[in-house]
Amino acid sequence: MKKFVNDPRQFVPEMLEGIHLASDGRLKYEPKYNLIYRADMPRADKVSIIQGSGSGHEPAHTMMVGKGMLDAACPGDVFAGPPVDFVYETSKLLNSPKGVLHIVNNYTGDRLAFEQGREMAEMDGVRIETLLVNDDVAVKDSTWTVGRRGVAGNFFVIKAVGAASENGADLDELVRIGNKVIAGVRSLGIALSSCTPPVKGSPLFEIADDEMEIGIGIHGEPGRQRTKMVSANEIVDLMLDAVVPDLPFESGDEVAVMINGLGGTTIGELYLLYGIAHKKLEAKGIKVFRSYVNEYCTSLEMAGASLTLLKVDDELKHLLNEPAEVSIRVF
Amino acid sequence: MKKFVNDPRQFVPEMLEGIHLASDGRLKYEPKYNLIYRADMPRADKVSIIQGSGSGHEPAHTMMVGKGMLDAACPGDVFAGPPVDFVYETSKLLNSPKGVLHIVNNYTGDRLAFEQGREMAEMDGVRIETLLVNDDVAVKDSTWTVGRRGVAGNFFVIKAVGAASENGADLDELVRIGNKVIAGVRSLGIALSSCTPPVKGSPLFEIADDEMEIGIGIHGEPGRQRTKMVSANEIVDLMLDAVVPDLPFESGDEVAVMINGLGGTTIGELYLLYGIAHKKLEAKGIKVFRSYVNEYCTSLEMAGASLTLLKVDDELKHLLNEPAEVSIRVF
Amino acid sequence: MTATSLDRLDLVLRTMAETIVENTVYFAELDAVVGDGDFGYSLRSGFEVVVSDYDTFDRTSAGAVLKKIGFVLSSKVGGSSGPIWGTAFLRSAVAAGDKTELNREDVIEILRASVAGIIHRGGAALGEKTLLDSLVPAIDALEAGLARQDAGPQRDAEALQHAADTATKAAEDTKPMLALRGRAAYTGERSIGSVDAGATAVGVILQSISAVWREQYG
Amino acid sequence: MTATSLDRLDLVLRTMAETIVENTVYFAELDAVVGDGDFGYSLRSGFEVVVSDYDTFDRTSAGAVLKKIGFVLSSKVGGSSGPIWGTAFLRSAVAAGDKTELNREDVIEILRASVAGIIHRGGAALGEKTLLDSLVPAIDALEAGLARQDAGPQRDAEALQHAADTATKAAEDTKPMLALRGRAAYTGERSIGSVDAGATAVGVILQSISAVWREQYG
Ligand SMILES: Nc1ncnc2c1ncn2[C@@H]1O[C@H](COP(=O)(O)OP(=O)(O)O)[C@@H](O)[C@H]1O
Ligand SMILES: Nc1ncnc2c1ncn2[C@@H]1O[C@H](COP(=O)(O)OP(=O)(O)O)[C@@H](O)[C@H]1O
Ligand SMILES: [Mg+2]
Ligand SMILES: [Mg+2]
Ligand SMILES: [Mg+2]
Ligand SMILES: [Mg+2]
Repeated sequence: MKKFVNDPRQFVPEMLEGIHLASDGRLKYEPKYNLIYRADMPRADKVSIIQGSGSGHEPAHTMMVGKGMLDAACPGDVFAGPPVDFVYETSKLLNSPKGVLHIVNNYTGDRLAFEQGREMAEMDGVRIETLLVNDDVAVKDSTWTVGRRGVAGNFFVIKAVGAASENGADLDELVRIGNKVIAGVRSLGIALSSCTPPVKGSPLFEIADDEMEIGIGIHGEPGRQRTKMVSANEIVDLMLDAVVPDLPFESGDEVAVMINGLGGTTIGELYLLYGIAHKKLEAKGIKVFRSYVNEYCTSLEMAGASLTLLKVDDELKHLLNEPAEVSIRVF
Repeated sequence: MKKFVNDPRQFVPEMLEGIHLASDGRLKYEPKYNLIYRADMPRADKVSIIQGSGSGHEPAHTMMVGKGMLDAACPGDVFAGPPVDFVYETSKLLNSPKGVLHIVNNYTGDRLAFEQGREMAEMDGVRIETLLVNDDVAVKDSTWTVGRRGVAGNFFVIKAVGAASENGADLDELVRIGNKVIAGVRSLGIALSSCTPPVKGSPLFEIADDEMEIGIGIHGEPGRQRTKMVSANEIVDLMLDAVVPDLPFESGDEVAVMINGLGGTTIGELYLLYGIAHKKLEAKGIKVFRSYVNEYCTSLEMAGASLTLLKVDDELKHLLNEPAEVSIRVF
Repeated sequence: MTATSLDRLDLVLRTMAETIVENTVYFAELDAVVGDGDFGYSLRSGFEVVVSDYDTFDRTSAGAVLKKIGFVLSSKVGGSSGPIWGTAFLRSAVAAGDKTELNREDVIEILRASVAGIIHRGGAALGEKTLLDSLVPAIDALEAGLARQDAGPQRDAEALQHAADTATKAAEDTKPMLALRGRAAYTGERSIGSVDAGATAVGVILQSISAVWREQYG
Repeated sequence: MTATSLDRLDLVLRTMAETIVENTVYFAELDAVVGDGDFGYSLRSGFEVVVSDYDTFDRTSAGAVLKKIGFVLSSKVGGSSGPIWGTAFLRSAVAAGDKTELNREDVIEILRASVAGIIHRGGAALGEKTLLDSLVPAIDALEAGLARQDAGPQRDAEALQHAADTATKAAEDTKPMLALRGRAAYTGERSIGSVDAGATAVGVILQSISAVWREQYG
């Protein structure tokens, strides 16, 4: 296993401690619940925004805690949603008179933990609302009862409600804004390689040297289809052909475009994909409002990328343009 | 080859076009010289700061072009310094009455191209100074005539002179500041895997599943030593034992600490390494002024990480804290 | 000295926990085929605490010990399995209440309560390729076995073995099913052809319990 | 019709360029052993343009065509090889000047000028495991061969073959050397035991030129 790790079972706690120590006091760490939270939260005048989800998707979500983004994240182990207790205790710890907002990626494990955790915290008098993110078009809503998965589009939900909440929006307003983002965001991911959870110590699945997996889930769940590798141009076509008609995004629309790296793909390749996508979108009459090219939601060191489009209006444009502070930064 | 690529020989141009298109007009692209430069440069009241170097180290250096950082970058192909012409033409195009600053990583290819390009541009009346970055302690200065290599510490040189130049510093002042950073910055890198240049299509070198390369160069040049993989704690010890005594960094010093990913290592692992390094430094009485945990200077998708320490004084602290704008961003 | 019901419950619960810990990698590998490979590790996070701390648990009643396990799972187990198995134990604790002696009907009632908890929490129906697909037929088999009037002194052990075999068989029968729950559901058609991890785990656990029971109580 | 000096120069330069393009991967692999593996690809970026555009180059004098190649290399070849090979051609162009006939002494003078250019640009000395370690002995061998008074009509071809063989041998002799220049230098002791990529390339190029020369001019 080509990883920097001590005891694999301490991987998540040791990573969280690093985030804490790197934050220069801006983030607190509660090891009991894998909890990273803003040192200046909870506050009586601001809704607390909490994300759970599994680890192994970094920078999502523990490195997205900060002013204008998440107030807390309490991830489970690598690729496992958090235990119910983490959700319950985090909700209580971050309780605010303005309420608590749970942002949950639509995976069974995350949903179940957040539903049960919410029930328990509500019994203790915490006011909670939930946003279910489900941007992955690889999974069809109608066929599977669990519905579409939440993947990299999650970033836009966090960014929009994080900014609005910083500006004083109340819980209902955040739910409205969050659901607007969710209604307008769509993603598709393509994997070129597998990945190795530290505790497992071997790759999650096998994939031949000349193969790729279309519609991969962010935990290595197989996607829609496995095919031969094709050129970057063709891959962008595959992504756009899946994502654009789904909403649909139409000529005249303005969009935020994200090329998200799954972990093992170079930023150079992500920009290459972005350039292709940008030109193809403009050719369809879809105007790029803002670009996001980086790792946002990874599957450990998996080689691959996802494309996310978010339809924006003036309100969302304003919120996306607002400043924010997170661990993951260049300067 | 698990890469998003069309024609491998067009990898660099297509990546650069993506950077250009993602910049929303802030960066211009001149394909003839692989040149990415600020749309608002050159300016009569600001020194132009140029970096060459090879490609394959992204975000270094084309994605580090922006306000408060580089004004231009004209990389060569993957892992090859730029042709002389790129340096010459870029220096002329970015010419300013306040002069031009070349930032060169101390590799033979880069040095030669920048020396010859500078000679040629000076004959055309461009005023040029050069900063040679050589932070890699893996290579001993005395033994090899080429001297120590420039690696991830380059970021701090760019950040400091970029900020100073934005505040109006003249060429001599930038040379002084740049050399202060160079005098106080030291790095060591460790690779866990090889990497595959797109044109080559196969890994640069072989490395067994349980081996690591200590003191790797950023182009896959073998390092000081190849050993069995050890734990993250031991790896941080190896890094600190090489870097700390080199300057030396001493109890009472304040430092900027960078854990730089070489491309294929997850940000989670980088934070894990950071946490360990932070604690060990504080135990030595060395105070962390600011943390940098991300990819700054990669070797394509190589798994691995480097540690960089920069000794800071009030002037450098101020310059590091100044704002900057680059392609590579989260928001 | 004959074993009390609580002794027997201890044996069952310890065996269950030990079996899960021993099969961590196997269970994870089953989940990796069409799911995300965390199942075994997730369960271990909780059940290894059950193994190591069992002696410290409040065992004044069947309900007390089941509840404690439910709490441990809620605080340690992530993924879908945390809420599902946690709720199963919490519901069975309610059904067991403060009983210190469990008759055969009590056992079935407790097991049915755990199934109701799983359904409440996860919303799955039979045939959706989940652990319910082996757990429910196994409980049916146990109930039928325990109710046999013609049985000799080995009735319990035989019923347990019958339940375990039913679970093992039922787990095999999840192969042709299309996964409609958990992460395996995302693979659609591709989930067909391999067994469900949860259903298989139920079979493995019951086989262990049956073997240990036979050894202890013949 | 006998070939002019410029025809012969064309043949030599085209053959050199074609040989480099054909050996791209081989040269890169040599560089990957202790260097960074870009050598063959870097050279190709320039010499493939020499191959494809040669007919359009100004060939009114030896100096003109050498200068043009120097410019192409400066604008296309990255890595250490761009400045090194570029400077070599630019210096040889100056030495050749506007000559259209080259005698044997001119050829040696032009080659010596290229060596001076390489040393000026790269600062290497003999024995530092660079292309100089095969190029310089090869030029010495060529000079000696061309100067032999006892030679028959094949004197040029024989001298060229002698130079090529000297380069091939000299490239082999770089094996025990410690690399002190270019990226290979960073590997220190580990550079010992494999040939230098640049020195080997010189041998390969000269062997090609010698073969083609013999075929054309016997
Ligand atoms: N909604 C559900 N209801 C009941 N059992 C389920 C449900 N979803 C998944 N399971 C069971 O859980 C097992 C997988 O558990 P685990 O890997 O922890 O969950 P996840 O799917 O979140 O990765 C499956 O094999 C299946 O038996
Ligand atoms: N300073 C130098 N002077 C002369 N030749 C050199 C020098 N440095 C490297 N070389 C030659 O160049 C070859 C490597 O070329 P290339 O791969 O393009 O350079 P780099 O070392 O920058 O990757 C070496 O094999 C050696 O023969
Ligand atoms: Mg899971
Ligand atoms: Mg090179
Ligand atoms: Mg699973
Ligand atoms: Mg090289």
